[in-house]
Amino acid sequence: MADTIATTEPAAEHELHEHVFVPQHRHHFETEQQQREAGSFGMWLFLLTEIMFFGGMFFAYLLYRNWYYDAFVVGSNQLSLPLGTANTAVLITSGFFMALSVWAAEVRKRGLLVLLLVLTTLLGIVFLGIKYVEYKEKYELHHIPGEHFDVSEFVNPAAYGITNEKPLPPDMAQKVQLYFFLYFAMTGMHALHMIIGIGLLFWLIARARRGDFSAGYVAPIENFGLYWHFVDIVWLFLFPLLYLINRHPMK
Amino acid sequence: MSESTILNLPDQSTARVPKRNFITAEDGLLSWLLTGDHKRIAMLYLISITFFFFIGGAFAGLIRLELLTPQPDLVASDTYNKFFTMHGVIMVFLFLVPSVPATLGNFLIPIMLGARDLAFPKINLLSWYLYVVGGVMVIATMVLGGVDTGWTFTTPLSTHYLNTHVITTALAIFVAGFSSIFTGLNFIVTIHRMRCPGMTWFRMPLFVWSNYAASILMVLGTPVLAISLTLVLLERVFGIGVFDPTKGGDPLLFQHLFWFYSHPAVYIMILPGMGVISEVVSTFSRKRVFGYTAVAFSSVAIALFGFFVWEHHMFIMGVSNYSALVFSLLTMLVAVPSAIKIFNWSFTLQKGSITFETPMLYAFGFMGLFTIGGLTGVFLGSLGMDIHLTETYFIVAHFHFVMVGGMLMAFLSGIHFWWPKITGRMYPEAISKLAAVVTFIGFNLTFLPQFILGYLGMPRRYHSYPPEFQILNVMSTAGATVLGIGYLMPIIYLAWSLKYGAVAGNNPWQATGLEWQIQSPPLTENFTEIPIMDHEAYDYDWLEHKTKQEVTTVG
Amino acid sequence: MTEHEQHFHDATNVTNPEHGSHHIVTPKVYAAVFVTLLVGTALTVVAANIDLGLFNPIIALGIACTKAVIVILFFMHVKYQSNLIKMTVGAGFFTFLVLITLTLSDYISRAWGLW
Amino acid sequence: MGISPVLWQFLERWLNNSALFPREASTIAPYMDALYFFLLGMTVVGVALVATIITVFSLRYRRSVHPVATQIEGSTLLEATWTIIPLGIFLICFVWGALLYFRIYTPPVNSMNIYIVGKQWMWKAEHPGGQHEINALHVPTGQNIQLTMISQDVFHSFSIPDFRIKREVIPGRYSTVWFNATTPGEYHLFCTQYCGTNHSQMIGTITALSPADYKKWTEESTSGMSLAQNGERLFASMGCNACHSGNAAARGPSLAGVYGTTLQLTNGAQVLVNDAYLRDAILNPSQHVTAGYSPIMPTYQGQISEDGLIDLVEYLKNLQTNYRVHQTLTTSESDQAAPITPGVSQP
Ligand code: HEA
Ligand code: HEA
Ligand code: HEC
Ligand code: CUA
Ligand SMILES: [Cu+2]
Repeated sequence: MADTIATTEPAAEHELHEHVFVPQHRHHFETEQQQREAGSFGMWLFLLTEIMFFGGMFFAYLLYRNWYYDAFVVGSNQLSLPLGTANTAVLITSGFFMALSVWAAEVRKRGLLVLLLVLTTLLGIVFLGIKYVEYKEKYELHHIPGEHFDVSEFVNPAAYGITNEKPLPPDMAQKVQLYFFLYFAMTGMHALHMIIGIGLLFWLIARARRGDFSAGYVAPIENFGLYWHFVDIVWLFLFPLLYLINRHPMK
Repeated sequence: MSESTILNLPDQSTARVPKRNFITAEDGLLSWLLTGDHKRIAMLYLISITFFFFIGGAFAGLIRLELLTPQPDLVASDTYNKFFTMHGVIMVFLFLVPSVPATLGNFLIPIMLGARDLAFPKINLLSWYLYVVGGVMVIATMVLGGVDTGWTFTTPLSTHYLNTHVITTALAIFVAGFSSIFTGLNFIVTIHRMRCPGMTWFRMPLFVWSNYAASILMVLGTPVLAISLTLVLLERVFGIGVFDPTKGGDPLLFQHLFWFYSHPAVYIMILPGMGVISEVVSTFSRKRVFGYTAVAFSSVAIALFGFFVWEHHMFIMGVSNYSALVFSLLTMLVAVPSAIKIFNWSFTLQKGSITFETPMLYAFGFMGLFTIGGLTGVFLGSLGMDIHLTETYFIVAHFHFVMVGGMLMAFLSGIHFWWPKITGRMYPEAISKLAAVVTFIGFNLTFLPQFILGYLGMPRRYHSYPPEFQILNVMSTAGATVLGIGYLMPIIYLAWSLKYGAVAGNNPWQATGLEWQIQSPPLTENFTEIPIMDHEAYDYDWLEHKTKQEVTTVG
Repeated sequence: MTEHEQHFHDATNVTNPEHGSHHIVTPKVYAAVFVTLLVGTALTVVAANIDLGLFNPIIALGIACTKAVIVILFFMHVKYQSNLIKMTVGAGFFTFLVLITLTLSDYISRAWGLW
Repeated sequence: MGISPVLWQFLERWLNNSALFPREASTIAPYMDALYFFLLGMTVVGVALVATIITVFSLRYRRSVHPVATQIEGSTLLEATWTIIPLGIFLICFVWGALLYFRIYTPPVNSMNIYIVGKQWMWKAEHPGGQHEINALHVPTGQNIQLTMISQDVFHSFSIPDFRIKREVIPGRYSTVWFNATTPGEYHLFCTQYCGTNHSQMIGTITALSPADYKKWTEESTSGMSLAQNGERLFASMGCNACHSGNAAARGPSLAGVYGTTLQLTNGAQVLVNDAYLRDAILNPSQHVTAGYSPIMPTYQGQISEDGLIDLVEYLKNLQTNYRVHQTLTTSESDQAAPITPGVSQP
């Protein structure tokens, strides 16, 4: 019997880790350290699935962009560069505050943590607001793929007062719809992730105010940070791929 | 101990199933529905997948009944199409993918690793609820009128040419997919992070290795299925044209994405079963698995290579001939690790001390049938041959050999093997042996004729067929009846054994795994104290040594 | 009981090779990363407005990848994490690459090619 | 035996009418069967091997004769053997299969071309002479026949088991397969790709006729107009000849003899003009603009049926000189049917 079952963790063991006892420690983990590492590893695996999820769409984008390059250029130039750039900056800033939040939790500053989380959330909301403005414009111009999609502007840009754009042959103009579909699918999926993230942020803020994360228990903040940064990364790719395909078509 | 069995039961007149165990720990339905205990969740899964297996089986019965005669006489053709679609969807996504991992894996992996639970009990429970939601949606589809895309959702058929409940079904699979992702994620984290002291990677039972490999596939593959189904949904709702050739889309893109998941998925469906076979073969030949490392690594190799071969499902569908060449070559490579496993198991028997209890019979069935199924997979991987065989009954026979002859046999083997651990009681041996033999015979009668049918050219998904194919179809239907009986028997006698089975004791099979060193059924916390693994896996000398000591201490 | 003594409980035996040292990244590092990211964004936009032909997408993607790597390393702490996490991240991108390259192998070599 | 004679008779009839092996009715079939028997041999040997090992060990080492197991760790040599030998065999399967695959999917030159259009749920065959068939196909024996196939809606698959050939019929794209029938007779034609409700009714009969019979059949079933003639009519009525008049000043390139040549495109690529290219040039002209021309050709997507496209393609394939174009141009001009490009000198 003695072979298999021995006493758990000799006390000396604990010196190896900075050991904190917190109520969040689950019974089935041997140590707080084990729990924390399991949590972040799990989060990473989840992000792996997200990579593959977005990966499928990125592949579709890659394929059709190469097949219908001209259409993608025209579609891409329909997007507002200032808004896109601003949104990128907003999102990066939000990510920055998120990173700082993790630090604030680590050094156990409750007030600062709450403040930083609120800033993260606010910027996330600003991002969505700008996205809304962009979507709304597309809607008004009938650029939402589907029945009401209108290609006339791409076939004859001059008639719409667009001078820096080559007219597309009608068969290619139809393919702009594919661009816009991918645009909406990808940014929409991204926005959905943001919305979920913001929901989680509200919950984290509430808990942070209670002081849950300023006593050495930072795992939720840390793991949420991973998620939020991942969403950032997706945007870092979406921005050049969707907005910047070819910004000087006439040259 | 008798000559012909290793079964070692406690004295039945005094033995009792322990009063305190994970089943009796708490009472009431809610205590089950809100449980975080991996063993209870495994039970919930077991009940639900059995339920869906029989629904899927009923559809199989209807399919076979229709195919009894060449004429389209039993049902209309769209009804038939709904039958095989529901059969495929239910069997694959609601039965076979979660079968071994979510039941046996859930139950055993933490115990085998010497842990108290999986890393994320709540996510584990969530995964079951997602499964149930997916299942309910599939049932809803069935009630509302069904879906007839085939389980492969080929575009543009599924996006533009059918007006059945494609959306509900796709959503159902999407949700069930997340259930599978969460199971896999939980396993990976648990295996990396929760091993008990002394439990190094190469001391883990092979069952854990193979589930680990399958989990990698679940985590990396399933999201691609999710996105491909999402695109089908969007295409269906908005008609944008990603998969629509008239709008410039490429319908084959869908197939690439779908099979990028669904080929690895077939390994999700077989690897955990292979793990079961490793445990069973070792236990009933009293020997360490021959070439432990090779078997362990071949699981990982299958998982890795499994991502490189998906295009073999599209060889004649208009992919580039040159890339077909590459994928055919890779398909041949992925077949090798399976061969290694089969031979290693066979040689585990060498110089063993073999007994033939029910789990072992099923394991033998697995080895024979999986070899046939796997080698006929090589037919399909061989480009030229695939031209003639693809989309015929040869494929139907191939995948039933690997999925039913392989995985389902492994599942039944595992259920019988761990039944005493799970319930604390033995199943009745004689009748279960009979069931194993009946299943084996029924299985071969059902699916061997289908190989011939396939070579004759009978297309799959056909509701009526030329009359000269009838005799083989009649054999197949007859076989399916036998098979159905073979599958109904365990349900009955296992239920019976819950109350009347012999009390099993801790280690009826004299097996070495950590799960056998604790009481059956286990306590909620598995171990009163976290064990220390101080020996290799399958170390029968250690077991003997330990048993002797126990006897001396007690005596 | 020699066997037992050999294997007396040593937690490092199991989990340690995969442990990461716990490291708190300072706001200074974060700020540096933040500035780099903003500069990267500006660069992307500037580069996109110059006609570089084939190099435009390459530069754009190059900058995006660099930015992503920086975020992963610092904001997401991978630089300070165990090898396990590094491998996990690697595995994700590797599988994504498999998806891309092998699927492309079909599209590129289709004889009727639009490519 | 006690079997009633009626039942016996029934059984006998049933058995006699059942097939166990498909007929070998094309030149490819023996090659396919050779590979099949090789693979079958591999399977039988492999399964026998595994079964023998299991049985022998089970008997020799069963508990009653071998009560105590001897622990064996493994054997690198043995494991290497059973890694390398199956690998070798599988590689043979790969090479052999690949050779066969390329053989079946590379039509020989000078084969007779028949067009197949698949749609839910019927097959339409169009012979160059203009004969149309539904769910049936008549072919001569002893001649290489190439099928150029396309689907109007979803994926279908054209399968003739007795010829051992099969090829997916794809929406939006031509696919090809070829065969050479050896034995006159009737064979099954199946749609093997699941294509919706009546998938199992999308079947037909392939009739292989001796060359003489085939000739008779073509003469009897001709509709009067060949595909190329239909194409010619379309070429005029769709206004193609307005631009493709073959004159030096025409807005579009001359299409005479273009089939089979290699074109230089404005984007720098070079393409071989085959059926698929011709079809795509009509539907998506702006995606491959011939060097020296501007992308003014309108798209005909949605305006011509697949059958019409086949007619046009067949016409263009046979267009060796611009003589016919000029002829129709003058006739159509007199009808004022097609727009006339200014500046084009009329012959
Ligand atoms: C559990 C599920 C499972 C498993 C494990 C496999 C395993 C394999 N499968 Fe199968 N397959 C399916 C499930 C599975 N398959 C399904 C469901 C479909 C159809 C999907 C659909 O269209 O609906 C399918 C279809 C399918 C196709 C597509 C056919 C087509 O559509 O045209 C191909 C083609 O290559 C293929 C190949 C293989 C190969 C090479 C293996 C290999 O991994 C097999 C390896 C195993 C062995 C090779 C046996 C062991 C070897 C020995 C013991 C050595 C023997 C000795 C000597 C050689 C001397 N399978
Ligand atoms: C895990 C996977 C799995 C399992 C276990 C099975 C089990 C069986 N399958 Fe299936 N099958 C698939 C996966 C599976 N199948 C897939 C993926 C397809 C492709 C679908 C598609 O084309 O899209 C398919 C397709 C398929 C076909 C081809 C249909 C066609 O192409 O037209 C056939 C035909 O014979 C068939 C038969 C059977 C039979 C006889 C069983 C037997 O093993 C089942 C035995 C079990 C029982 C019989 C249940 C027990 C008894 C009862 C519940 C009581 C009886 C009630 C009644 C009979 C009313 N299956
Ligand atoms: C408005 C003038 C116009 C009309 C009408 C027109 N074409 Fe064209 N066509 C062109 C031009 C210009 C090109 C070369 C540039 C290109 O490839 O797009 C071309 C190219 C082609 C080509 C590619 C071969 C090559 O040598 O470049 C084919 C095939 C073709 N046309 C067929 C047709 C058919 C069939 C029709 C009628 C159904 C048609 N065209 C109607 C102007 C026209
Ligand atoms: Cu057409 Cu099946
Ligand atoms: Cu596969």
